[in-house]
Amino acid sequence: MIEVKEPKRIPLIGSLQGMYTVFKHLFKKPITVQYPEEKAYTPARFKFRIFLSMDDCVGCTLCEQVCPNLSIRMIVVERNNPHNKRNLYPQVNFGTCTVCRNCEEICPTEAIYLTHELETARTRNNFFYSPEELQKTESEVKK
Amino acid sequence: MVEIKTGEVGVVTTTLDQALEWARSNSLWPLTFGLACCAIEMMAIQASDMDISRFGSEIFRNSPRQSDLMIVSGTVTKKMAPRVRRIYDEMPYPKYVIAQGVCVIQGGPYNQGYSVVLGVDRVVPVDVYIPGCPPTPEALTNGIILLQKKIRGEADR
Amino acid sequence: MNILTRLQLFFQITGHYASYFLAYIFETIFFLIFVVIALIAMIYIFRKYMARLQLRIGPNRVGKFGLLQLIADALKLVGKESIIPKLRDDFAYKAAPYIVFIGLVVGFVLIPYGSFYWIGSLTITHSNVSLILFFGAIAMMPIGEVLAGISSHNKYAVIGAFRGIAKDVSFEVPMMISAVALVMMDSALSRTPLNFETLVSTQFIPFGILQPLGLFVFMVAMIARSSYTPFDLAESDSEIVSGYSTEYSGMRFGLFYMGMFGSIFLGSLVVSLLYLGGFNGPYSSYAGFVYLLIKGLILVLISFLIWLSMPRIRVDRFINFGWKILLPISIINLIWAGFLTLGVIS
Amino acid sequence: MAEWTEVNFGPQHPSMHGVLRLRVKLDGEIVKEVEPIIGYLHRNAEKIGELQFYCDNMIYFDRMDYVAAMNMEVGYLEAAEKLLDIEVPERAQWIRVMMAELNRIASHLVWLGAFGLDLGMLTPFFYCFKEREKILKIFTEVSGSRQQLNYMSIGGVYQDVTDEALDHIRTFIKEFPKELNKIESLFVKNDVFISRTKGIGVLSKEMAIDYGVTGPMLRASGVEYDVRKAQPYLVYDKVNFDIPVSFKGDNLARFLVRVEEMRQSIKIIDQTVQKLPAGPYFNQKAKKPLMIRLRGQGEVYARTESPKGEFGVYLIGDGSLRPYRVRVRSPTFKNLSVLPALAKDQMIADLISIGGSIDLVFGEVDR
Amino acid sequence: MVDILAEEKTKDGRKVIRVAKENLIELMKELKSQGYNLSLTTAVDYIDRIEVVYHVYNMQKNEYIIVKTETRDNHVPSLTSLWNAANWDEREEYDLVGVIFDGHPNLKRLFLPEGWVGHPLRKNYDLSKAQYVNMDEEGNDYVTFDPEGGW
Repeated sequence: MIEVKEPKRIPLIGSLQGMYTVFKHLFKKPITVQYPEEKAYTPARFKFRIFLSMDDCVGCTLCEQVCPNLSIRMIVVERNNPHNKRNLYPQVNFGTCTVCRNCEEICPTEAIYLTHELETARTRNNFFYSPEELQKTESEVKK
Repeated sequence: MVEIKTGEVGVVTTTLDQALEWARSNSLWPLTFGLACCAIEMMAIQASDMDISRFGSEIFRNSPRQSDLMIVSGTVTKKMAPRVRRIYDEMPYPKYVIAQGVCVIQGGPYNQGYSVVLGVDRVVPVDVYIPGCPPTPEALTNGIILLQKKIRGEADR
Repeated sequence: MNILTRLQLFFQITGHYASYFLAYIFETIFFLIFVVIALIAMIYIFRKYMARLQLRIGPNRVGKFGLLQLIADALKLVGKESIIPKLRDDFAYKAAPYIVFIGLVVGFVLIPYGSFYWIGSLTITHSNVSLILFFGAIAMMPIGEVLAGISSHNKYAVIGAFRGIAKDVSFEVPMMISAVALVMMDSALSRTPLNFETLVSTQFIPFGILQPLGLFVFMVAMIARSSYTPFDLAESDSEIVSGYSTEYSGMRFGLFYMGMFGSIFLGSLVVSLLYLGGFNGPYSSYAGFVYLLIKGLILVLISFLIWLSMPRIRVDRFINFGWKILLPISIINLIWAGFLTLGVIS
Repeated sequence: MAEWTEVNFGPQHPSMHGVLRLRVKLDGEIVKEVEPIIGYLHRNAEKIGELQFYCDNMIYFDRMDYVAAMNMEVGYLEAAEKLLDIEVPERAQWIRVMMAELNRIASHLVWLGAFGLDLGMLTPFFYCFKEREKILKIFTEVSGSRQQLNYMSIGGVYQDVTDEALDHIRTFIKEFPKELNKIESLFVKNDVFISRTKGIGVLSKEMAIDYGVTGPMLRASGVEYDVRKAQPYLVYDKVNFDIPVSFKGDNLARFLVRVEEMRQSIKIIDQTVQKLPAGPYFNQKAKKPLMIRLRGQGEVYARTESPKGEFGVYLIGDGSLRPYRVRVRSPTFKNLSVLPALAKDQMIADLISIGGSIDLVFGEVDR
Repeated sequence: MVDILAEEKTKDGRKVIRVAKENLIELMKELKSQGYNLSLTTAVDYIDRIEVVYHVYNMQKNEYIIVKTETRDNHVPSLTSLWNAANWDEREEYDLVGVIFDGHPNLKRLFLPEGWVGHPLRKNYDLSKAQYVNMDEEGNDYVTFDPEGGW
């Protein structure tokens, strides 16, 4: 146990010291990263949007089960995939996805994964990504 | 004669409109209106790393009367929704709303519950939706840039 | 030779009366442009300076270095809907922002600006009692704030107005006493001690050095007048939303906003005039205005620094501070000024 | 009294830290009566918790105290792992302690900045967020998200800590104390700040215990009680740290206790970085598809020390895949209930500074 | 000495005291005199009965025990006379589970608006029936089942 005590200070001079401390920052370089032009360092593990590799998906529905907020629904897409006999692929509603990465964690074939694409803002409230769209990057989807 | 006159006036008004759109898009003063988790990220775009004042949104006004942009930052519960509506009504035109985070877009992780509004667009009209839980400051800034484009008529309305 | 006579000479071909008429109009226009540019520059400097102190960049997207940011803000405020509350006191509500702004402009009119290059004196008003007129003019501003608070039918605004009254009452008296000390010293040196210009030009040693206590009191009073932290009791962002201006929107709010920054600039100019020698300096007949501007700007930067690094004082403590600390200090300063004056006379 | 004016502070109010609404009766500037009205962020996490798998409940705990997600995860997992009989490997425990303490610093930094804003200090907020941003960088490096992390999972942690992240933590704990001293000096050397906090909102020891106040607020009132010491969980018994205590009980004491806690957290992180053992970071019993097949039986109550105070999770399992009842003891909920008693007969400005010193986070109060 | 129905241990080794609700206040008084403080009040709905669980702790002895009582008519005596900490907790449990704490000074809903139908943490609460909230001019909430009438 340590008892915290009020530090010593000299009236008025203390305030001036604080002002001087603030003033010193005038000569420091701003740490702002000018976002749209220059991107800040993003660690490799940073995750934001769900992607899907349809060739690897086996349609096991584990991601649908584990998703806490019912963002993932399995839909039928007619596609020639020998691993996926039932033709079930996840459709993601990114409007409810909390980026919890449980789907990536549980996926047995690592078909569903997340990347650090974050410019997903839209002017309409429609964030359903069909399995085909989940394979594309954001700029391709917007077209 | 009359037609020519209106034509000239029309030119003047369009340039005036453009000037106003330019001014509005570059001086979006957000309302200090934090609701939940996303409010902390909203504070983070104010902070030094992602300095929103570069885009002219420096001044977070406390009074809804003086602000242009309401960033709905966090879950809107049913008890809060009438208040959100009232705050929106208190803001003067032109006003813009950004829905930040998935709770605000479609109820997010709480969409199975009993006390969360499933999307703030049922309460107030929303201009830009930013998914993510919470969206990073980059994503939020991207949304604000999108809103600026929308005001200037560059993005689809 | 001052700016009015220069203009009158320029317009002389139109005849005597017409030339004076035109000269007055153009002087007014020039002056208003100066005030508006000064206010915009103030806000721009504040934003950039604040950003740099907080390790940010500040506005830089609109125009080069964000120079057009303030234009955009002003244009937006003009184009914005002005909501007027239903249960307002109509005349007071509408008049209040203009009272604040007019008080500010009249304050700017009354102070001397010194001379600049070949134009000569830039001073607009020459009055033997300009000091008294000036204090009268800036005393208008709090009236506007109080009217705004009371008339807008909002509880926060009323609390803000009450706080504003309490604040004003407690610092006006020490401010006036320290001004009296200045006049007292000046009365030994000149025959028109109530004139700003003589008050400044007789400062062979800046009064701030002779009366450091007076400088302190006056500076605190000027901070309190322009109501920023630590003395922004009437606005108190985090306590009573926006204080007296809570219900104002659009350009009416813009006037309050500009009034606040304008009074910071005005206060800094007045402090530098009264206590730091104003436009005095080498070659002051050519560069007096520049000296005044530089001194004023340094004081403005110090004011902003205080704003950014101090918390808000509590209202009862401020009243205590005003009556129990500032008032005795200003009276001591008055006595000290009396001794100095006696020394000068003898 | 008819003469008292009734004023509503909030739910949208600059210094209500979210959505607190205070119905205040004022006599001029004096606050005569305060009635907090909460529930504007009631997100029914306890009800949804009954509908979710044990592993999925994590994201709702992340969003309870949203500025200290790691501490919430630790609190939930303490209960869930006991209920599900899952052992946690040694390395995972050390990583959890490290992350929880980092998040404690981040949480206190947010509070420090917001407290400054409440009192009208604009600049310290930016310095606090600058430091917090560094911590969030570390979190992004280890977990992949900034704020709502979902980093820990039943039976360990989701991903191992990389050497790069450890390097960043080392540089952070080397540089942070200096920055903290600077930020602290901005506050405590300022006369106006002292006048706003010293002797304001004095919470006596008896009252604190009576209202169930915990955490830094309790320690500022002179009770040396910290769950990390009293009932060590994870590896808190293997690290060396002190509990800061003050006997004043006012706003300044709460401020100083929190600042000192940050220093102690740095001390703990330093030890965890040094002592971090090698080994598995995950219990294979709860890995991959098995994570949604965990069944719990019985009842468990686990207490942890979150930045706000004692965070308790009470889980009842009925043998199915989902918990039967989830109940959270949130510290801020209890700390807030003392506000009416503290703010009575104070001034409006003091009401704001007391409210700021409580450290309110509404995700946790309303859940 | 108070009549105790049973004493058991939970999974994590805490002592549980079961007591009839008539003897609850008496037992709590005794515990308070021994230096125990209330930490948490929980109500658990078991469809046929409601169990109210009190977590009490002692700082000096560093001891944590659980007191359980059960009720079939939703009525339990309030502990607000003993600890202020019980005040908001009991309001919350009244709000969400619907236990009526007799003797509570201000038993109103805490989280949900006044007029909300049902208690959501009951097991038979119907989540599919959405309720909507709106606000009148004075700022008071009212609840409707009409989706048009509120949000």
